[in-house]
Amino acid sequence: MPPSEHELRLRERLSRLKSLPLLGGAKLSGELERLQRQLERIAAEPTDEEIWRSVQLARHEQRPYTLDYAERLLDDWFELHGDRGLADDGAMVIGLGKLGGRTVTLVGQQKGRDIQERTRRQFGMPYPEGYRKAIRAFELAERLRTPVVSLVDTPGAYPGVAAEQHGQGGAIARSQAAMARLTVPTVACVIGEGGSGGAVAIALADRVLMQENAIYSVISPEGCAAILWRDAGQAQKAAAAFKPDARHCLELGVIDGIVPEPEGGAHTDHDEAARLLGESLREALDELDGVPGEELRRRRRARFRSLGVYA
Amino acid sequence: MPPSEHELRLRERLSRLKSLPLLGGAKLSGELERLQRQLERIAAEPTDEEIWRSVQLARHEQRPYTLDYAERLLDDWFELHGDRGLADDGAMVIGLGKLGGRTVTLVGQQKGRDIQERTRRQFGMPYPEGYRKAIRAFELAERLRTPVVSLVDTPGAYPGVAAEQHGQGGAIARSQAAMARLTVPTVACVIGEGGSGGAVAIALADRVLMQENAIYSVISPEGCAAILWRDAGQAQKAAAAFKPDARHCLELGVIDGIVPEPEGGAHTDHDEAARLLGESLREALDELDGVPGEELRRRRRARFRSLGVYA
Amino acid sequence: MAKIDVSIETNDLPAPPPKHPNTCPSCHSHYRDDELERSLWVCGHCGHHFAMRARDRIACLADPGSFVEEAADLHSEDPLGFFDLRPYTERLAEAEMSTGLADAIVIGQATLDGRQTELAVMDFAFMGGSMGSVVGEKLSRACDSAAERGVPLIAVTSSGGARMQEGILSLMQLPKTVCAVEDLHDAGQAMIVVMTHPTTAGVLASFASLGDVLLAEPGALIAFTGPRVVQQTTREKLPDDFGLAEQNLRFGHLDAIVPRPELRPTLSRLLRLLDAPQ
Amino acid sequence: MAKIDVSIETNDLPAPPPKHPNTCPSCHSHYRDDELERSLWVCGHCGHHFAMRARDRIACLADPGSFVEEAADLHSEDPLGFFDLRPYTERLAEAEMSTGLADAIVIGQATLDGRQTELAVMDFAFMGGSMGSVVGEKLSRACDSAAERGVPLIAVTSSGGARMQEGILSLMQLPKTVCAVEDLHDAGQAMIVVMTHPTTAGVLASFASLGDVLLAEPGALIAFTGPRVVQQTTREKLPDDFGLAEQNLRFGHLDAIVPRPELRPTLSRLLRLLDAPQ
Ligand SMILES: [Zn+2]
Ligand SMILES: [Zn+2]
Repeated sequence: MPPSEHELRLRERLSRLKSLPLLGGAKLSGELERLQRQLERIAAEPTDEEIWRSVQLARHEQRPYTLDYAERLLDDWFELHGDRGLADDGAMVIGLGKLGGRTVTLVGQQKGRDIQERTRRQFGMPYPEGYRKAIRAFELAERLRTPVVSLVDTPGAYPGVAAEQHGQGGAIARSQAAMARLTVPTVACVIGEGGSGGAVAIALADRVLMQENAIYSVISPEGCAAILWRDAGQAQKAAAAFKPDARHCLELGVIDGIVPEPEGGAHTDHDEAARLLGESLREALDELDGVPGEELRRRRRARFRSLGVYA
Repeated sequence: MPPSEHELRLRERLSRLKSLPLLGGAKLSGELERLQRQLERIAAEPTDEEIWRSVQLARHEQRPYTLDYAERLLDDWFELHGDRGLADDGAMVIGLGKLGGRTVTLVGQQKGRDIQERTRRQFGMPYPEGYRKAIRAFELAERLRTPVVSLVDTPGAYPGVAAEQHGQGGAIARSQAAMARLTVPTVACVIGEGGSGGAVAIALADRVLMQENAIYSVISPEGCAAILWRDAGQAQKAAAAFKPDARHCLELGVIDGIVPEPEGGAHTDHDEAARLLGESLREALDELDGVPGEELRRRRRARFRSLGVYA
Repeated sequence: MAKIDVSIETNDLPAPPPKHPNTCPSCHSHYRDDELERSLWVCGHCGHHFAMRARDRIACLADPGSFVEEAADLHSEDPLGFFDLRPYTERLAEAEMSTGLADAIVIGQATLDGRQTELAVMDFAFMGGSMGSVVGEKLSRACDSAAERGVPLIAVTSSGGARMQEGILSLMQLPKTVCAVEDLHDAGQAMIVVMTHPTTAGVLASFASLGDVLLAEPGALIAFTGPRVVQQTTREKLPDDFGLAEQNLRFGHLDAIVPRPELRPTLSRLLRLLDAPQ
Repeated sequence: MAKIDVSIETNDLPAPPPKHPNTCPSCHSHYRDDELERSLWVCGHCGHHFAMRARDRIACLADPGSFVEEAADLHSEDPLGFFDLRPYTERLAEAEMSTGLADAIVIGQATLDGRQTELAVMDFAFMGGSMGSVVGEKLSRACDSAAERGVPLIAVTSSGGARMQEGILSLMQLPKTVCAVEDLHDAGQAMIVVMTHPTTAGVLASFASLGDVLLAEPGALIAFTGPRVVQQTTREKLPDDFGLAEQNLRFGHLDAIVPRPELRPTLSRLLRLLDAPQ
């Protein structure tokens, strides 16, 4: 496979950095190192086994969740609650906090750690109420002029009778529309499972990142296998076919960058995973600093409108 | 009582019109006649009996309701449904139609004519879902750049367990806020009972009118009597004290004009009542024509922010 | 429960085909082709709305001779080299052969009772109306065409969801079409959506729900997650009209259910309303 | 049913006063004045939050000596010449005598942990915290003061609803305060609302619900229509926590319930968040 555009951009940036006198000191040399690492990762096409390992790590029971990151990354973290209509959906977390001195509005799906919390949070699958809660947070961010940080981690939107009656499809559509209207900087990162419409509902951002072992997909491997191979057991084969891993998403232009995880995966060291995530989020926000709101919105829409392959 | 400011303005306008050569022909002479009639009505302070008669006529079972006016006044009337979240509240009607060639978005409370319809429409008392339906209509009007016509006719917002759980207070507040943000022309008319928060929720308009026998009040006469006189039977006395009739509302600057009804009240002739209402609505919209949206909004807020009497 | 994907309903749809496509699945009345065409593919006996092909729909809505197709030659690529039981390219070729369409949507300019509009009509016969890159791109171009020409967009949907053979790119058609509709709205133009059976998953969770006016055909399944997956996942007892247009109307998600014979006059009325001088 | 007014809860509130204002209505513990003051008027035994006067609240929230009152001399007029069992003017005079306040709200500038803010604090002791022209005007001026100074507004609510003695003008305080908050928001400033017992009817249905962050004290009644009227009107069986802050949080209407001792640090944290350079 020829080097992707992204890889070419990275290589160019890398050589530019290398030829600069290292006045920036630590920051710049950190940047160098980071790019080098990222490049090495991208250079190699992941094998089917590596893809499947990502699927497993993305779902790992000890993987850090949105609130684990909020507590570690955000000073003065203050969780907000409720959709102002019907419920406070535990599968969707919103709140305010300071990321490196800058107040941001956080939106993220939230799984549970033990069985009780999992039930309360519907295994990270939001109801329409959850997406309305997210919309409220987007509108708050616009009013307060804070950037939005969105952490994606859901198997999908909740599939139930009440969820359908309360308008699951419309809520997901309107959550995306709310993001498409924002004039504040927005960064999304898939930190675990990016499952279909329920995930993209909060990922229509200026910068979309994925953690190294996160997955982002139109359907779960099991669902895909059940439909196309008529056998949910063929999940590994399905995953290899539709390639939900970060490197392929980057290749396809769906995401803008990969956030490194600690060796062995984010679950092995929550603090280090948070540190690495925080670095990437701050860097992404720094890049968006100073861009006028209308221009941010125009570019954001143009970015998503460019996605797709046809002839 | 000295002549009110409104009366003075009317008198001035009347004398100006009288001194004009009648080039405008029918329209102008109709205008003259209308002002003359309005002046006569205002000139006389209504008696306690007249106030009570308004209370009775405002609640008359044969009084025309929102849909009676929609069908008579709006060409191509098309009713829209639903709050896009939970329900389609029958006590709140929204839709599109043409008023004299101009597409408007209609929002109005709706009572029922027979017992079955009354139950279905909760006697014209909206749930929070009804106010969210209205908010959706306001947002649609803003998007389509159509003026809003709002017809107020409710004893009040629905007082029930589910209504509270679904956020009645917040829904009423946000409906007003949605109107306060609009940059399209808005006209509200109280066509029957303008009952408290449930009424004002859809009446934060550039022009607020009342039909001659409509009432607009912070509490029903019965409720007021029960609280202050500890006897709901003192309703007539309460009404005389807090003066919910159109003339007093005009006097206090709460409304901008009184829409005449057929002799004997709107219920005696729905077609004529609709004709008179349509004339006033069109006139109000004509006055707002050409005012830039931001300026409309600024004036609208300034108008409501000026209401109140203090020293 | 957390491991079951819920957003794609392709497997559920369509319902097992009746013995013959002209046999009403509801009352089993049988019709000749010309009978069905004359009745707008509505069962004269029970009112069942048969699926309607995109070109037939356009012929019913556009003034005769007024339709000018746009982007007719856009074809899907195969970005993932996707291969399940058969290669995606083979499935595409077969769908094109059997439907005469390049993909699951047809867009273009038209007039309806003399009023200019833009049409975007999906076709379930092309791979279950699934939304891949071409559907997303053509819907977006329809938005742009409507915006440039200053006319409303009428979108007729029929879709089982995203086209999973295009992997994550099919999911990206959700935000893509959402952005296109927002651009249309910012240009001051309206979108009327007509949801026909079935309108599910990714299409419902993106542009279809963002119409300024949302209409549906009677009996259409309109659900993010279809009944079979809901049942399998939650073991809940489903209401009789679960996910149908009628339930959606009751719960506030639709503006009106419009039987097919009334659709054209209804759209004509809405175009008059949207056309009026402000 | 249609004839029962539902929007004013003054009649329901406050609950019949206990034998002595310093006796906890919940667990009947009794406290000396200085004990209550030291515990921020929270029952040390059961956690019941006693009503708190506006000046005490301000003393608890504002940095010592920082509060500069605004519009202190605004007084209600009697636009209707209202007379029920007694003239409105007499009720006003009596309320002013007994509370030392000109009306049911106190507004002004203050700092909290050194951060500039605007405070608007209602006082239930003044005619049940009812909102008439003065409350509406002062709340609006607080919005303007916050906007002009570029600082957030903290509003502490406690109200039985609109002041019906001012008739329709009291109702007009709803849209009036809504417009004021919208102006504040357009000026880029935030409002934090602290709902205390009770926050009902007109105040809940206007500015109080429009806070960017909505906090409440434990056990506060927060309802548009209070339990007595709901019960009388609908004959429904009411849930145990009907209308309480706890129910409101569960149903998505509040951001957090904050016990009184944590209120100041919570507000301080929020001011830090709202203060940050963008
Ligand atoms: Zn049939
Ligand atoms: Zn106690």
